[in-house]
Amino acid sequence: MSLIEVAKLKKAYGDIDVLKQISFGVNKNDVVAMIGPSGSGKSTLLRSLVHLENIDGGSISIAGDYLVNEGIYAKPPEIKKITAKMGMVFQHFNLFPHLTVKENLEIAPKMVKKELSMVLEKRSRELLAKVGLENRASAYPAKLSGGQKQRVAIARALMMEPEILLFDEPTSALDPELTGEVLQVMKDLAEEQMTMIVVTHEMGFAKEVANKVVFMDKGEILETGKPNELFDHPKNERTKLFLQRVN
Amino acid sequence: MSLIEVAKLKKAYGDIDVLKQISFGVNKNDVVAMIGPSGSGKSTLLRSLVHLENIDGGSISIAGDYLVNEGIYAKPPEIKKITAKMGMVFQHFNLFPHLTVKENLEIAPKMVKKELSMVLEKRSRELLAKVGLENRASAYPAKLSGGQKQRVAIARALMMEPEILLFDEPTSALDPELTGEVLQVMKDLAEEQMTMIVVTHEMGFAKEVANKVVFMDKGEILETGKPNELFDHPKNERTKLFLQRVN
Amino acid sequence: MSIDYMNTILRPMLEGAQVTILLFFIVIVFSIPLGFLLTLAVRSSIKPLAWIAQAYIFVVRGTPLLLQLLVICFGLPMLPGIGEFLVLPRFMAACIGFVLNYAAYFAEIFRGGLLAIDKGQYEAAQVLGMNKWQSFSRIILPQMFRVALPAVSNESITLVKDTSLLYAVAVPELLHFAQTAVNRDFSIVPYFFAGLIYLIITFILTIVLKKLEKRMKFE
Amino acid sequence: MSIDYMNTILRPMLEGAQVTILLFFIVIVFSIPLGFLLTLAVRSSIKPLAWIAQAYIFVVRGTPLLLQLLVICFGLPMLPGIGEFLVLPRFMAACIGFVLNYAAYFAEIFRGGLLAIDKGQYEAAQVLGMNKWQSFSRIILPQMFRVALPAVSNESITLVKDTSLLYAVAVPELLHFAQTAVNRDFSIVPYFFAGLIYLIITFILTIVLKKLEKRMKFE
Amino acid sequence: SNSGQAEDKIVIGIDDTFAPMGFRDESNEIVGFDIDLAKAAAEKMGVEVEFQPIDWSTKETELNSGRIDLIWNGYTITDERKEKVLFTKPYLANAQVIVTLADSNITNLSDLAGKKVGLQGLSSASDALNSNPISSEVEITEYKDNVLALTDLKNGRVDAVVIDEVVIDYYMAQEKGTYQVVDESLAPEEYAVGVSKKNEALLEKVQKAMDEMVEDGTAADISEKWFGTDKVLN
Ligand SMILES: Nc1ncnc2c1ncn2[C@@H]1O[C@H](COP(=O)(O)OP(=O)(O)OP(=O)(O)O)[C@@H](O)[C@H]1O
Ligand SMILES: Nc1ncnc2c1ncn2[C@@H]1O[C@H](COP(=O)(O)OP(=O)(O)OP(=O)(O)O)[C@@H](O)[C@H]1O
Ligand SMILES: [Mg+2]
Ligand SMILES: [Mg+2]
Repeated sequence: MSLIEVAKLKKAYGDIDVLKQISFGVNKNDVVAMIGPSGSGKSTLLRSLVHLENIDGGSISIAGDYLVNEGIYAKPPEIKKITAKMGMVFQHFNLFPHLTVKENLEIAPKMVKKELSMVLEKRSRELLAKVGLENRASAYPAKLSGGQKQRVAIARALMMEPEILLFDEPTSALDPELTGEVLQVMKDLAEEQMTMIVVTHEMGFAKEVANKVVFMDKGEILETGKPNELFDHPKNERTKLFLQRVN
Repeated sequence: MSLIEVAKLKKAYGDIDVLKQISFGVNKNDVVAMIGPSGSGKSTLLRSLVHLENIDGGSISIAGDYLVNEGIYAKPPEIKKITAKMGMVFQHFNLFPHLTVKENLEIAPKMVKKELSMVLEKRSRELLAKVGLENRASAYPAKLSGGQKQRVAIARALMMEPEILLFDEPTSALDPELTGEVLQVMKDLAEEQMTMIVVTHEMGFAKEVANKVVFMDKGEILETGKPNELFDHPKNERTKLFLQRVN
Repeated sequence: MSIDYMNTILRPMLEGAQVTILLFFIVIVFSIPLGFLLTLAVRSSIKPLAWIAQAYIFVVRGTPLLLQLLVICFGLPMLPGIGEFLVLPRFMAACIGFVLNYAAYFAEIFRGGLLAIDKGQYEAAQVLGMNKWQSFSRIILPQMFRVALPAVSNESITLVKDTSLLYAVAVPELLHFAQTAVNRDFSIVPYFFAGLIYLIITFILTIVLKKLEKRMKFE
Repeated sequence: MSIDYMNTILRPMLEGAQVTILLFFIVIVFSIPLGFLLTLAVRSSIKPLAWIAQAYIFVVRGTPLLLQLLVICFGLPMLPGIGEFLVLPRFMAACIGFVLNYAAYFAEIFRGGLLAIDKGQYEAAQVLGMNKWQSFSRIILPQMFRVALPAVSNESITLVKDTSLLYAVAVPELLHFAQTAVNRDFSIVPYFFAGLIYLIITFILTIVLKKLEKRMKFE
Repeated sequence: SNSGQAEDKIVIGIDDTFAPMGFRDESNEIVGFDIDLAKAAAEKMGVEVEFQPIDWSTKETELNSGRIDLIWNGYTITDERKEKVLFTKPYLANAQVIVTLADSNITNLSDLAGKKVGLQGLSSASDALNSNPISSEVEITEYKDNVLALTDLKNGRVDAVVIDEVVIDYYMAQEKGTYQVVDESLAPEEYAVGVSKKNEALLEKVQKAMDEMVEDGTAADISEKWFGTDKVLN
């Protein structure tokens, strides 16, 4: 059974169908790259998984539990338990500006899981080391570069020990020189077998790291495949057009 | 004799030498592409030509008249007459937000040259047609896209009928989809034999349109040449490195 | 409550409101240009002028308007020697006090407005050949006013309410007449009418200013 | 001017300044939380509550504080029936008037502060599993206060000067004693001392608030 | 007048909450004993008169500044004031009395000890109370005008008010049964018209008009109208 199972997911804003009966699955240890033109619904799909958006129909199940089953959402405590399995990294980092890097990492597990300070300190130190920022623990976000901020955001998501990590264009707000360091951290995570869904415009990353590419347009998944297949021999006309334009 | 002649130009901010004894010339109908890493002094050089910066030493002459001769500036009315031969287009357009497109074009010639409204209206209509914006004459800048703004800025500079047009990264504040329309207008100008100096990161444009490329680094001109020569067979090590990085 | 009674208490209050409105317009008309001159003085390259302007703004903004009114109305005439030439008609003294006070506030607002204008605007004007005065009057000033307008609006609404301080220098206005009626009739109703009149004035002013702000949006 | 004379006129004024300062602290302590509750009421999903809060803010901000003080101090006791239970000690009445007034202003400031906080902050907190109360108290509130602080500072300085309105409800404060001395001695000097005391208070307050703002910058 | 107006006009400073000497009637007109007296005097002097309501606490300042020519509104002669202004001869006898609510148990001066007493700020009531030893034992609140002080007496914020006898007589006639006056009064005093020290000529003119009005009975008529008896001093 897939770790994430989405079936006939529907979402509309007023008259506009943003997601039209989308179905797909993600297996454990998959790294899924989600590509497609602006407005195709990639962010909405990702946000629906963590319940930042309410969907209008269809089902989402995570690790076997239904977050929403044929349009009916689970009870709030259940929802909480299910979404806790996922972490999310945003395009604009969304670090808490009034907290230091260390506090940014520790506040959620401290308040939500009531974990001990000692445990949290050890974990935050390890994770900051992992993203190469062990020496910035006491800095405020305002003092970090974009790339550093995004690496802190990744570490913060990891502090909650999620099984799945979602990324919504993690590098598109960064200067080109700074995307490298963030992509490196994501590569490391992929190598450690973290299950990830990454909405991205970085075709290089999609080719190198993902084991599955999903192409979306106008609220539909038009094509899914292994990176080489999809990039080198796209079957769908719109996929072809899109790949031409971005290259 | 060159249209622009720069000799031993020196400029420092405090202890930092931003321009170190720079010399170069631009002939009539030249299209010069100026490239180089951030902070190398490209903008400062351009701004010195139109007297937005005061230089500390050296000479600048435009069409045979000294703007500054061995560190001594000409008298203010003289300076005005000389700089009037140049128009400048900025990275951030710097349109006047409280004036319509038409007013943006006409205000300077009306106030500075006291030209007649009738004459100005004809010229602004022609220039807007030239940059493909004849139907936006009465719009305010806030209602224009970035590419449209930059085209208005070019038309505004042309209203003063300059002999030379300077561009400081005219497309780098634009979304990639919008750079094309601005580059097209610049190509058209090049074909009409306008003398231009263009600071740019658009290597494509530099290759296609420029007849001369200048590579600057750390306040010095390291290499000058025809586009094919400089891009395909750079002589200087730093030029090579820079070209590798941007491609 | 009879129509007659309403008429009795409203008539003097509406007369008082005329004073309020008159003062409002006088202060706006004089303090905005004066405030602008103060801004120029603060930014002036003549250092002593800039210092004096700054000190003036500091003192005016740091002390109550009420005190300033008392000083101008009753304090100045006590100055030895020149005092007797400084005895202004009460309403004029109040106007001068308000204008001098509001000018300092407007000066701060305009200073902020100028700071908000991009350096590129000055540079574009210069490269197009405009001289200092041309670029200031045609490019910078209109933008500064647009940026400053919301703050100016806020300040004008405060001004409407501040006119109630007139009663301290014995210029009978809206509030004074309300209080006279309250004391005479031993009823709180006149206060409510006064409040209503203030609300109507500030409400109308708010609408007018919002309209103006919309028109100045350049879109 | 003799030391003795200075002593004579300064002593009561400094006593009056104590009242000023006391009022200042009382108003700050009570009106900031009350203003915050008002902000919550305005944003509440219970529509009638939101409307009442909005109407309250509109009325308070649209009428002079002076009028509000007069109503609370002298108007409420005139209400038929319940009036006799509304006779508050004068200073307390003044405090209530100031608190109710300033709460409305602070409410508007906080509302603006909340609007300035990026939606992404709420989303990040939610995705990290925090509940509404946790994310509001630990993530949103601290940022809101930081954003609102400059406006709160401005408002507190206005408050210092507004304390001079106490004299209208017969609570003797700084300005009242200055005026007594001016009348008695036929000299403008006490006004200057009063101005000086106000300047010192606002100056110290400005410095303290700037320090606070710096500390809240999170850099 | 140095108040900028023409020579044939005098400006009289009044407290328009000081019934029955000068106050506003139901139609907001300024009326009162002093108003009528001043109008009659002006007629005799052949000048126009304008009544300027002022904040009573700034009256001498107003006079000194020249914005008003006369203070004429139950203005008590005191030694302190004599140093600052010129007075006409007194025209009315008055006393500063202590007023309480009708059911109060304050019956003499010494009962005031430990009580709250209200009065109009910077008035002769204040002088009268301060020159009495009891002042050190009471808590004094200064109001902007008499009416506010009386209002607060009714509100219960003060236990007694020190006020001009003529004024409280008027109010007690208006509102019977509300107030009572303590038998023991603080100080007898007299009202006169105040003139700027710089303007002796005006003082003479006013005095002359006053004398005439006393002679020909105009003053007595006005007194009958407002007090029911002839209280004018001669
Ligand atoms: N709150 C909203 N209200 C109305 N329409 C919305 C809202 N959020 C998103 N949309 C619309 O839904 C569609 C899908 O948006 P979405 O952000 O999911 O696209 P996307 O693929 O992430 O695009 P991008 O690459 O620009 O981020 C768009 O047409 C967008 O305009
Ligand atoms: N006003 C100034 N004060 C101090 N240093 C300055 C100032 N303006 C520019 N500099 C410095 O001068 C150097 C050259 O700046 P300049 O803007 O000319 O570079 P550039 O080649 O245009 O770079 P970019 O590609 O980033 O625009 C830089 O090191 C810059 O920091
Ligand atoms: Mg998106
Ligand atoms: Mg540059």
